[in-house]
Amino acid sequence: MHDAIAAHVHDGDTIAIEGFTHLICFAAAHEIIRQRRRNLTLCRLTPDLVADQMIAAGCVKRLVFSWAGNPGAGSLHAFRRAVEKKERPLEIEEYSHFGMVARFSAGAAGLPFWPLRTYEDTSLPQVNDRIRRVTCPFTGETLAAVPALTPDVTIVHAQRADRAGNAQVWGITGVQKEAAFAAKRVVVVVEELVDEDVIRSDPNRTLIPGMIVNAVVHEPWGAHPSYVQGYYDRDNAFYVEWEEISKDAARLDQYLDEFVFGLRDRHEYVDRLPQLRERLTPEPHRCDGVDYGF
Amino acid sequence: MHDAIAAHVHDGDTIAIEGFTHLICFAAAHEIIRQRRRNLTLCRLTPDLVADQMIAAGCVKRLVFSWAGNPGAGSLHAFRRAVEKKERPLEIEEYSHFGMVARFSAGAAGLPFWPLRTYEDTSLPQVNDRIRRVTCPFTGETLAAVPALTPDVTIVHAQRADRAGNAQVWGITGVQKEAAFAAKRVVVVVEELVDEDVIRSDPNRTLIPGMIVNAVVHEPWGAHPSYVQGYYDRDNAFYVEWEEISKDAARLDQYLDEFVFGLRDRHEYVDRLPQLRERLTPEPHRCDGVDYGF
Amino acid sequence: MASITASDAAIDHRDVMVCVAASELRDGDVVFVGIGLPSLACNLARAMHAPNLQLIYESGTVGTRPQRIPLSIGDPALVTGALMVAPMADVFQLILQRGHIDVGFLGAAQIDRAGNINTTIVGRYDAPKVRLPGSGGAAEIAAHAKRVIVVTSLDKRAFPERVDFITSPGRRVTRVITDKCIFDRDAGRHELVLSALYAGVSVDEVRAGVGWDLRVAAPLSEVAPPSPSMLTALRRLRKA
Amino acid sequence: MASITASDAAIDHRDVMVCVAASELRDGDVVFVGIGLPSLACNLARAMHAPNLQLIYESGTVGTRPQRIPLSIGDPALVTGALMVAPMADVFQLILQRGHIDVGFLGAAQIDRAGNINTTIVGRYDAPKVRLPGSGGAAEIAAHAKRVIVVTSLDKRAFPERVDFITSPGRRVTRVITDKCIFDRDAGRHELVLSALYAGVSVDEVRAGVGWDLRVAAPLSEVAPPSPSMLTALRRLRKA
Repeated sequence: MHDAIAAHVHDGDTIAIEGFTHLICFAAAHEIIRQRRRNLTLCRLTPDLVADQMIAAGCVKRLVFSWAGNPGAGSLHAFRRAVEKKERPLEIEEYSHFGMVARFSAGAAGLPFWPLRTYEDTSLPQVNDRIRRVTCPFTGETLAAVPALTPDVTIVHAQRADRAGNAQVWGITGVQKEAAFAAKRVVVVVEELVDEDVIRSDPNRTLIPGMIVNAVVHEPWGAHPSYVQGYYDRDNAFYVEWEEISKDAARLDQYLDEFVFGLRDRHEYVDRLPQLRERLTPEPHRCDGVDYGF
Repeated sequence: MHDAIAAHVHDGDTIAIEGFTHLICFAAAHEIIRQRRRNLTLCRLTPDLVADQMIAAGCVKRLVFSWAGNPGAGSLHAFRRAVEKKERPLEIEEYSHFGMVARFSAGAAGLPFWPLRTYEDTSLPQVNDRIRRVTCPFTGETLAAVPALTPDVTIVHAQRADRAGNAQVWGITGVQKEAAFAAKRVVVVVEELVDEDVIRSDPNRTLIPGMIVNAVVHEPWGAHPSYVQGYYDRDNAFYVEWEEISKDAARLDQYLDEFVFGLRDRHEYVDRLPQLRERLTPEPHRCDGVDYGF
Repeated sequence: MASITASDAAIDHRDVMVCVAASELRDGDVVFVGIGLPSLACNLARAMHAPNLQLIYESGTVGTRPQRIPLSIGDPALVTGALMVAPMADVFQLILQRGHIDVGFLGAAQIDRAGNINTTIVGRYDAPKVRLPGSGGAAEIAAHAKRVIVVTSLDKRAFPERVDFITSPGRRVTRVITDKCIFDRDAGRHELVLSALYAGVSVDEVRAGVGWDLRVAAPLSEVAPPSPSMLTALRRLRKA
Repeated sequence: MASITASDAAIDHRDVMVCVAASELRDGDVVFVGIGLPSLACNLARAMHAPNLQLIYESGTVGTRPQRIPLSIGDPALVTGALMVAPMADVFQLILQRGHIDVGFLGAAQIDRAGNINTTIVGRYDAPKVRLPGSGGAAEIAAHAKRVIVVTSLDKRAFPERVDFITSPGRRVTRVITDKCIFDRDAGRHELVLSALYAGVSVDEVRAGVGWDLRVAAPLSEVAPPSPSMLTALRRLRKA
C-alpha cells in the first residue's frame, strides 16, 4: 500500500475513493494521510468517515460529492466545521447522487458530458455552474447535463483480484466500475489475491479488467470500518462512535494520531483492534456456482 | 409461448428479440411466424437467421439493425433478396453496433437521445436522418446522437428466472438488459424456471428484475440453433447449412413449412431433431459460488 | 378517516405517523425507500396489507429481505437474499429515470408551502448556519417517482413559507405525513393543505407549526387510530 | 524487411498475410479483434512473440482463451475461461470510446485510397448491387483504436479510388496487409502508399489491383518470409 500510494497519489491530484457504504478503502485513505498528501480534490458520492478523516488531516482542498453524512449515526463534523465555521479552507462542489454517477459515467465513456433529467426547479444549478442544459436534437426538449469527471487516480476495493488486477466484486457495486474507467490511473485493493484461474472460472463476476489497473494491493481488512460482503460486516458500532469522536476536533486529532500516524500499516491497525474477527466475521452464506460449459 | 406471443406481440408492433449470438430466442420468433404477425418493426443488432426467417415469412415491415449476416457462414439471403431484388417490401434503418446499443440505452434510461463519438467522416448519417449532432454544453464540441428506441415489446432469453420474471444470465449478456428496460412490455423466456430462493441466493447475477417483466415462458431449447452457455452449444452445423437453405427461396419456404408451420410448439421442434442432446450438450464447466454472508 | 375516541389518544403520535405512512402503500407498489422511518413504514406495510411490496434502496438492492434493521441504506443485510443488486447507474437511469417507481419516500429537514424539500443547508449556501448532508438520491426520487410521500415531524423551522434551498422539487409530492397531522398537496394551487388531524391535535396547533397562512381542507378529517394488530406488528419490527 | 531468396517464394501468400498481421502486434497490446483472419493472426502472435496480448471481441469477451477456433465472435468457447465478459454498452463506451484499444483489426469488402472502409453495400445505398452485412462494431473500432490494421486480399474491385459507402473512416488506418503486398497510410497526404512487396510480386501487379494512381515508397521493401517456427505454429492453430 505504501508504494502504491507513493507512486500513484500526488499532491494536487484529483482522486476518487469510491464504494457505496460497501468496499470503502480506509486503508488507502489512511496511507494517504500518513504520507501527508496535500491539496487533493476528493471525489465521492458519500464522503463518509473516510472524507471526514482526510479533511481533518488537512489532505483535502476540494470535495466533490452528493451526500455528506454518517448514515444513520450523525454528521461528518470535520466537514461541517470546515463548511460552517470555515475552520480550514475547503471548496465544495455538490451534485445529487445521479449527478455524480453521471459525471463518472461520462468520464468512463470518453464523453465530455452526460445528459440527465434532474435539477429542474432545484437550487443546485444556482450554486454549481457545472450543471448546465443540453438540447435534444430529436425532440427539442432541454435536459440537464454534467461534465465528465476523470480523476487522476481512482482507488477501488474489491473482494478479490489476480496479480494483473482483474477484479471481482459482489454485493453492492455502486459506481466502482465507472469511477475506475473514468480515471487516468487505477489502484485496486483486495481482500484476497487469487490465481488467474479463479477469475477465469467466473468471468461475469469481473467488474474491472486488469488492462486499466496500475497497481494491485493485497490488504485484508482494508475496508474496515466499512465492510466487504462475505468477508466482514460493517462496524456499525464504530460508525456510531464516530459521531462523538468527530464532534470534538481534539479527539479526532487524537484518533488520527493513534490509528493512522501512530501505525505503520494496515497490519498494525488490525493488531490494534483485536476483537475485529470475533465481532465482524460473517456467518457463511454461499451461493452455488453456475455452469460455463459449451 | 403461444399465449405470451398472442398477448404481447401485435400486428404493427415494434419488437426487439435481442441476444448477441448467445440467447437468441428462436422459439419466440417461430411462434410469431406461426401466429402470422404482420408489419412488425424488428430491432436487433445482428438480425441473424431469426430475422431471415421472419422476413421470409412476411412478418417484417422494417428492420432496425447494425450487422446483417450469418457470422462465419455466409449471408442472410431472404434479407438480401428483399434489399437487392426488392422481392418483398422491406424498409431498413441502419446503425453501427454502438449506435444500436446507444438507442436501446437511451430508451432504457428514459432519455430522448444518447451521445456517441461515432459516424464522423462516414456515410451512415447521409442515409439515416436519425443520426444527428449534439453540442456539448461544456466543451462546445459536437458529437453524434441517436434517438431512444422504445420497443412495444422486447423478448429476451435467459438461463433461468423465477415465476415473477427475475432473470439471471451469464456468458455474453450483449444488450439484453438495455433492450428489456427500453421496452413497454417484456417477455422473458428461460431454460429453467427456478424457485425464488435460487435467484435470491446470488442477487448479483440478476440481469432483469421481475418488476419490468410481463410474461415468463419456460421453454427448454428455446434458443436453438443459437446457444445457452452451460445448457447447450451453438449449432454451428445448422448455421452453415442455413447458407444453402436461405439461398433458395423455395427451400427456405419448405424449411418454414416443416419446422415452423408444421409443428405446434418448441416441444415438437425438439422431438423433430432427435440428435440435439447428443450433439450439443456441453461438458460441465462449473464455477464455485461466492459468499454473501455478513 | 373516522373520528376516534379519547381512549385511543394515548397512542404515540410517532407510531401513528409510521402507521399512516405504511397505509399509503398498496400491495404490489414499487417503492424507493430511504433509511429510518420510511424503511420502517415499508416493512410494516409488507407485514400487514402489502406482502408483495417491492422495496428498492438507492444502493441498488431490489426486493430486499433484511434479517436485521439496517443502519444504512448500503447495509450488507439488504444484499443477502435480495432479488437483485443493480449498479447505481442502473438504479438512477433504468429504474428511477425510466419511471418504474410508484412511490418515493423522503424525509425532509425543511419542506415549504409548495412542497419543495431542503436537505442541503440552513441559511445561505456560501455561509450556512447548518450544513446538512445534501441531496443523495432525493432530487432524483422527487423528480421521477409517480407519488412522493414525505415523512417528517411538524415544527415551525421545518415548515417555512419558502425553503432556504430547494434540494428536491415539490411537484410530485402528494402527501406529507407528520407526527401531528397530514398535509395533502393541492396540485392546482401548488400548495400543501391541512387534510387530517391526529387525535387531540387542534388546527391552531398545526398553524403554529407552519410558516405560512395555512389552508384547511373542508371537511377536515381525523386520522383513524392504527389497528391493534398494526401497532403490534410495528413494535415487533422495532425489536427485530 | 530484408529481401528473400527464390526458394522461399513457394510459401502461400495467404499464410504470409497472416504472419505479417501477427508480426504487427506487440506483446501487451490490447487488441480488438474481428473473426476470421484477424482472430487467427492474434492467436498466432500470442503463440509466438506476444504471450501477453489481450484479445477483446465485440461480444464483450476479454482475455479469451478459446479451446476451439470460434466460428463467430459470440462463440461460447470465447466465454469459458475468459478474464471478463462485459456488456456491449461497456465494450463500446468504457473500452473503445474511452481509448483503451491499442490495435483494431478489421476486414474490408472495399478500401479506398484514403483508407476508408466499406462493408455496407456495393452500388447505390437505395438500390445496391450487393448488400453486405454493414458496420457491426467496425465504425467504432476504426474511430477509436489507436492503430487500425486492415487485412484483405488485393483485388481491383476491393481497392477503388473512392469506396461506394464509407462504413468506417480511414483516418486511423496505419497499415493494410494483403496477400500480395503491404500498404502504409501516409497520414499527411491521407493516402495508402505501397510500402512492401511479397516475394515474387511486382509493382505492376499491385498497380493492376488498385483503382488509383498508386504511389510507391522509396525504398520499397520486400516482406521477409515468415520463420519456419511461425509457419509451424500457424498450421497447428489452423488444425486446432
